Amino acid sequence: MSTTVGPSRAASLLRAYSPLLAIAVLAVLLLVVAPATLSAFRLNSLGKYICWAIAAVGIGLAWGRGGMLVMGQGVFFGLGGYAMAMHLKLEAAGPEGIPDFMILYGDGTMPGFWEPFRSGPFTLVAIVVLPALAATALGWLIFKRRVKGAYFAILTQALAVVFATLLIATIQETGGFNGLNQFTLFFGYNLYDPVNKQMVYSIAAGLLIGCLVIVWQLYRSRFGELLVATRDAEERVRFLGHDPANIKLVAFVIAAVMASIGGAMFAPIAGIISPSDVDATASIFLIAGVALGGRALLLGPALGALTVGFGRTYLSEQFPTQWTYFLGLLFVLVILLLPRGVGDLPRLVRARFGRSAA
Amino acid sequence: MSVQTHRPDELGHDYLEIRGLTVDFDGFKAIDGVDLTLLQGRLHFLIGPNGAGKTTLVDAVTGLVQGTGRASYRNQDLLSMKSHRIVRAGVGRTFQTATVFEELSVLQNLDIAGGIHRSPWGMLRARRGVPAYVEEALATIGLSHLRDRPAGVLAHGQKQWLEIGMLLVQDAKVMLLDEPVAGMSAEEREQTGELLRRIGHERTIVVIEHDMDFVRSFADVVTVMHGGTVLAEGDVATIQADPRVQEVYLGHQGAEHPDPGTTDETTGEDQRA
Amino acid sequence: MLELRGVTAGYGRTRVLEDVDVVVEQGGAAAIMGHNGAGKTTLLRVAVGLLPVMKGRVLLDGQDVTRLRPSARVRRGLGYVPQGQLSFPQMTTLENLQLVTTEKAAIDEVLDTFPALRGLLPRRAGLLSGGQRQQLSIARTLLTRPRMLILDEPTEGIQPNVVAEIESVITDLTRRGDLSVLLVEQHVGFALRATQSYYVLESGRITSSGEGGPGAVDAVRAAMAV
Amino acid sequence: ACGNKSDDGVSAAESCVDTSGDTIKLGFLNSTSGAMSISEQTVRDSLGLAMEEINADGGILGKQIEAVEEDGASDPAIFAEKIEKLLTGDCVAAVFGGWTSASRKAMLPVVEANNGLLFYPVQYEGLEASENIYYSGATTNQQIIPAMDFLASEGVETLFLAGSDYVFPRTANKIIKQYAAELGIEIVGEEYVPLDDDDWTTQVAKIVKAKPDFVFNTINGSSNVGFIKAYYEQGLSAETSPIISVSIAEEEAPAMGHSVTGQYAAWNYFQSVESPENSAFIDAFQAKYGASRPTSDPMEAAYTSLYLYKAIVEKADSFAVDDVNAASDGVSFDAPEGTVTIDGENHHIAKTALIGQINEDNQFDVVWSSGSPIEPDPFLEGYSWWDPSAE
Amino acid sequence: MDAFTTPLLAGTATGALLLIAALGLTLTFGQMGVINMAHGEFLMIGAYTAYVTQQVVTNIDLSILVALPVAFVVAGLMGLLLEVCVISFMYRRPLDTLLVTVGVSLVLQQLAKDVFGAQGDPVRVPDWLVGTIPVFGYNWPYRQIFTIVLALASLGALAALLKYTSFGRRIRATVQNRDLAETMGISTRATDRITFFIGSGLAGIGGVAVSLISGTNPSLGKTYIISAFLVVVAGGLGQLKGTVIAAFTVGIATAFFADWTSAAMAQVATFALVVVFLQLRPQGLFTVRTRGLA
Ligand SMILES: Nc1ncnc2c1ncn2[C@@H]1O[C@H](COP(=O)(O)OP(=O)(O)OP(=O)(O)O)[C@@H](O)[C@H]1O
Ligand SMILES: Nc1ncnc2c1ncn2[C@@H]1O[C@H](COP(=O)(O)OP(=O)(O)OP(=O)(O)O)[C@@H](O)[C@H]1O
Ligand SMILES: NC(N)=O
Ligand SMILES: [Mg+2]
Ligand SMILES: [Mg+2]
Repeated sequence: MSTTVGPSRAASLLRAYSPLLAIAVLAVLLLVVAPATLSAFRLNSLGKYICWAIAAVGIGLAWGRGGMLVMGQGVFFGLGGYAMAMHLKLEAAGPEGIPDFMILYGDGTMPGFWEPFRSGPFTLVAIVVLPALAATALGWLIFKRRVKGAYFAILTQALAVVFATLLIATIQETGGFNGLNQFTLFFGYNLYDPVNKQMVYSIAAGLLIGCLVIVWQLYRSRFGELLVATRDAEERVRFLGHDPANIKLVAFVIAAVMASIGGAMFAPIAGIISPSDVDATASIFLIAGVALGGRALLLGPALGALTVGFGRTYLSEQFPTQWTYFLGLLFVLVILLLPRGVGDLPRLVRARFGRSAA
Repeated sequence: MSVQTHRPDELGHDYLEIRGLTVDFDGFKAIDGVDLTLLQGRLHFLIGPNGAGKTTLVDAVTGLVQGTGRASYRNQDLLSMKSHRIVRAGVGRTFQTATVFEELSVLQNLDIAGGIHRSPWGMLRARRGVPAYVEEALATIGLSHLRDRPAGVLAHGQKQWLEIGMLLVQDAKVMLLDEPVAGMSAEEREQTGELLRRIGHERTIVVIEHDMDFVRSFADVVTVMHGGTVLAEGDVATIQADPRVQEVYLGHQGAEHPDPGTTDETTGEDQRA
Repeated sequence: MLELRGVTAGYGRTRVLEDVDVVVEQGGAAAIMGHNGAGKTTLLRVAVGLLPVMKGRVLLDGQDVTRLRPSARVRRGLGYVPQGQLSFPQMTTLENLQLVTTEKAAIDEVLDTFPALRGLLPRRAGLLSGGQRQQLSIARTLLTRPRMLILDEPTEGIQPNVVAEIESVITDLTRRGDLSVLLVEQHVGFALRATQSYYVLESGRITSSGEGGPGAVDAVRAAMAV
Repeated sequence: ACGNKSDDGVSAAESCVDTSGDTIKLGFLNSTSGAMSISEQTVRDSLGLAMEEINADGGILGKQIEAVEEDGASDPAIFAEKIEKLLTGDCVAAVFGGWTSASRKAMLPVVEANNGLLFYPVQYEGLEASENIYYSGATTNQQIIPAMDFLASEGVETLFLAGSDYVFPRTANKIIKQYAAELGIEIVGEEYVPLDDDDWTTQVAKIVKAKPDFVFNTINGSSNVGFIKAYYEQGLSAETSPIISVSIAEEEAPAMGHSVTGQYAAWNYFQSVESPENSAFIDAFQAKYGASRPTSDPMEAAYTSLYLYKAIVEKADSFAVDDVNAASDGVSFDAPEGTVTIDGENHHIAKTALIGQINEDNQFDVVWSSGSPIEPDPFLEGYSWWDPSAE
Repeated sequence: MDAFTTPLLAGTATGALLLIAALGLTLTFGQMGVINMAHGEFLMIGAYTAYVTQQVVTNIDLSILVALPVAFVVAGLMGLLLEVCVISFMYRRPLDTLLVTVGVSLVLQQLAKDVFGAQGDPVRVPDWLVGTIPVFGYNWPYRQIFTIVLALASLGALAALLKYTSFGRRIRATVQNRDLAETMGISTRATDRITFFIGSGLAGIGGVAVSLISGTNPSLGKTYIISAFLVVVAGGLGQLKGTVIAAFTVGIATAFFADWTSAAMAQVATFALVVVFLQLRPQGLFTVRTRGLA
């Protein structure tokens, strides 16, 4: 039997803060190196991946640490994305104007719920509050009733389907299948100006870093330990005097808000948000990134999402017709060979075999 | 040993009182009108045939199954409370098949057990070093050398110690221990018994156990359950002498040297089910 | 009957067993004793095939079964009662038994050994009490008609008079010579009465072994006292 | 020169197209994955053919076409991303592709922001005209309105509308309903089903009840198969109540077996059109992709769009977008469908409307024709009955 | 009257389709806990099998009947392949199977595209399946009745298999505790494979039924997969009874909603219905009570 000796003070301090170091490195890469080296277009694409990464960080929290396989994050990504898109659309339409598609496909009148989104501040608040409320309501029902595991996964996936179908069906309210695009201004800044586009990119990158720092603190906090405990033995947690439902709810809501923020930045960066960016498939791609990078690791989900985003672009450019093969195989191989993600490779190298749970 | 200690006037006459407790699993009464009074500072043992209702009794008192009747502690009725509230009221338990948090280290297992004494805000802060009461618990249960092991890899008995340790950290005033020494060697039983003695003074401790040696050496009071009811209660000697107890439980010569043959008596389970 | 030769095994990089040799003669019975975490369960898991060896061999009837899956070993006459009152929780007690055989007679026979189970046949095993599950676990394994029975703390959680019953079953079967037993047991008295030889396992190594029988009690206690 | 360092930052508007060499880059942007790849792959194929032919006889302005292919993945956001990549990264002179209106709408702001060129080959719902897009498919007054005229000429009095639940069918039906009122045709039902939802049973049951003289079908993609099969199996047929479709072409028809025989479709091109240009087109296409491969309207429109581009560029003697736009008016090409001419105002092209009836071999027998090419009128300004803001 | 019978009967047929799709899942998902997102692609394989069979057995009236067993075997073998190559390594982390199989489904769709071309292929409905019986003003197509019969037949066969053979017990044992099952002499590997073969095979049969509605196309599976999973969940994992009730309820409900509102809204409403239902009965229609912390 190997007895592990308690690590020395300094070493443990280093271990405790090295993640922050890693985050800092990432920050430099995204905020300094990338803008300096990448073309406007590539930088913009990176911006999109970053938006997915923000959502992925939340998934890492809910799934990796909390054991909730959230298959429907597209819903929250969409809430934020559409909230922002509605504001940008109205900004483009001008003070009194209404979005063009409502005239083209509708009777030229604007549904009431659009009105408040004329206000920038309201929109920003909505981007955080809408998903938080939705997630709280949903999570409350689900967790209090102890729906978990596969049930939870399928349920959330179904919600993504409903959400996308709903959007497609409401052409006059949400632009339907076409989604919302043709944004010109971002809180007053002209989106066609490369300088402003880079600013929007930087905001997204900054938000990603922010989210990473937040989860870093959560992971090392006692809440983080409790969350893992809940994942591994939910009912047992009750006998520590906690209601697992609340613990999971917190993680779920945070994940939802992060997804929403990712979506909100996606709209101006991609220049469009449409049902296919928020449906079940889109949600699964988010999950895929997290799985690839390492669901339970701090940086795993973000890096995974960035990789999947880049991989999709790169593969589809190299093999426009065959790339789905590679993507599919990527899924299979990673999950199969690296259950805990690529980020887990180092550990795997150290310890060769996984242990056989009895 | 931990954040909270309670007002001196409470000390000594703290007790858990169960009255007319009944647990009904659609038609089948696993517990049938049990009365029990468990006083602080005494090691109270609960024995009885397999299926007598011992675990169910603990389940009912800790909110895991729905029971009727009363189980009052510090004038709260536990039966009407949710599990996590009951724990916060100071009533803790262990499980017959030890369940700990496999992915967390022994240390973390103990640390989060202390969670109820922290503010929500405190929950969001990281653990700095090892709290004294956790160190203490680690030492008490003798797992200090395994503190950084994932609890999942602990051997059976080690897990049971860890569970007791978690109760210590929780600072449970009432401890309901379901077969805590099962699978331990004689010495380990001794140690565990001593441990229970030591911590038993300012606590109300109930131990469910089948090992009569263990019962003999540590029990202050023994309650024998059978078929969901209390069959007998008293000190070890009286219990062992009780023919009904021998009949349904001990077998005629008592535990250690039973004579086979006369034990084709059933637990009485089937008469009811 | 069953031989473990120079077995080294563990989990991940952790070695739990170091070069362990254990032999159970045809119709013989051996007990393994040791403290919590010594590696007893690990040893049995290796014997059954639930855990691969790092070094060493496992032989059944002189044949090397080191590479065989548990189910294959079971078909060769191995029977295993794991530690921890395991059962198939969603199946009724009866289904748990029928998993092995649907022969009415055979099932009746084990029910005579464990009469308490009779009244529980329609109840799902997951709802049984710990001891009831343990009784079921032993009954189920007996149904596989093992020639080599491996038990991991079988009496854990079982009421005294039933323990006695189990003891007599084991001793009867071994006496008749059609059963060999490898027993992990904490109750030294029980263990030594039920077996003819013992091994003491300390943190993964066999530290002493010898003839069983009530006489050995003190020897073992001594060997185990740390 | 930017071909080699295509990743250099490029501020919008000012183009980076490299015309110095003896090749010119064009972008082909179609969905080769996802639900729409079923249809869009065929467009990609005919673009490939046109390129091969043009290169064979000297290219455009003597420059060989070098195609940069991208996958739109049936996702509007991807279309937007890819067309930006093609325009600013690869610095292509023009992009050819898109199918669903969603993909076009997604590309529009990008192509405008970068002052690029997009050639869009599919019939669509009109109400659009971008300086940077050329529409080689039909707008509504070249397909839907003629179809209505045909129905009127057939003495149709009751009409049922079935469509996929997205922009094109919804808008098309908005126009149809207003024109029907004008023509005194009564709309006896209107049903939508999400794209690639195959089960039309309940909706068809409603058609059975409504017993319309005709059904106007604006369903897109594979969903048509489910519709036609349900139609057939509930005892409806070309005899009882015929269907006129605007998205079923030679490509889609075979998948419906024989249940579609006798039904009608409105297009501007059929494989059966008889002209030397068409036979040449069909022969060349089948020589390249296999004798079994049919040709269809969107394929032909895509094929034509590349030739039109060549014609405009050579007239302008420049690849610069502004020069191209200046020169485009009146440029015409003897396409397989007949002679087509670009309207420099709205960048659509004059096309002849045709109604075909599907025969046993899944080919279309032309039963009605507008005779001469119809001038494109995307905003239906020439139609007094049209009121965009009316429901 | 027919405003009622039309959705009812048409919905029953839709429900039947869902049921066949879900039956396989009650085995692979319900019993084995594998979330096989490629199950939809097994439907697709079934559909293409129907198409290919028609090319071989040119007698259309016959070929559909031939296609059924063939599709069962073909899809079954694909399932077996998947189990052996991928799933078998993942039984200790069932949720992950979801992601792996998503990858597999991507590959299978692309494969279908490359093999059979992007365009769908026709599956001709035999004449004896064309036509309708009028039932209270609804002309009930034979094909729908055929689908229902097919579903009930598959259901019966599966139920019998699980009830009257030791197979059912073996599957459940394997899922509930692999190691223990092994030590009871059950070859868990064999059990897994047979289960997966049958589960996937059922999807193949479903595919034939689907091909009669929509012919074939590479993305055919996507249409049914999620509703099928919902049905299994709503029915209660591994609970045949529940699955049946859930399948028909969902089918009929969708039909009624579609009748009252639109097809899209019907989807939304039905999903919403299931979500709400799961609030009331989190473990599905038929729940199995457990004890302790289980
Ligand atoms: N949820 C349930 N549904 C039905 N019967 C149950 C349920 N839970 C427990 N039982 C039955 O109630 C009886 C009491 O079980 P309990 O676990 O309390 O016994 P116990 O005294 O702890 O036995 P042991 O000494 O074996 O642990 C048993 O017969 C058991 O089968
Ligand atoms: N799955 C596992 N992974 C890693 N280490 C393990 C695992 N299971 C057990 N161990 C370690 O191996 C050692 C031996 O465990 P084992 O269960 O064999 O002990 P034991 O003798 O059976 O103890 P007990 O009497 O309590 O059952 C223990 O220190 C334990 O921590
Ligand atoms: N333009 C179309 N057919 O969507
Ligand atoms: Mg018990
Ligand atoms: Mg053990």
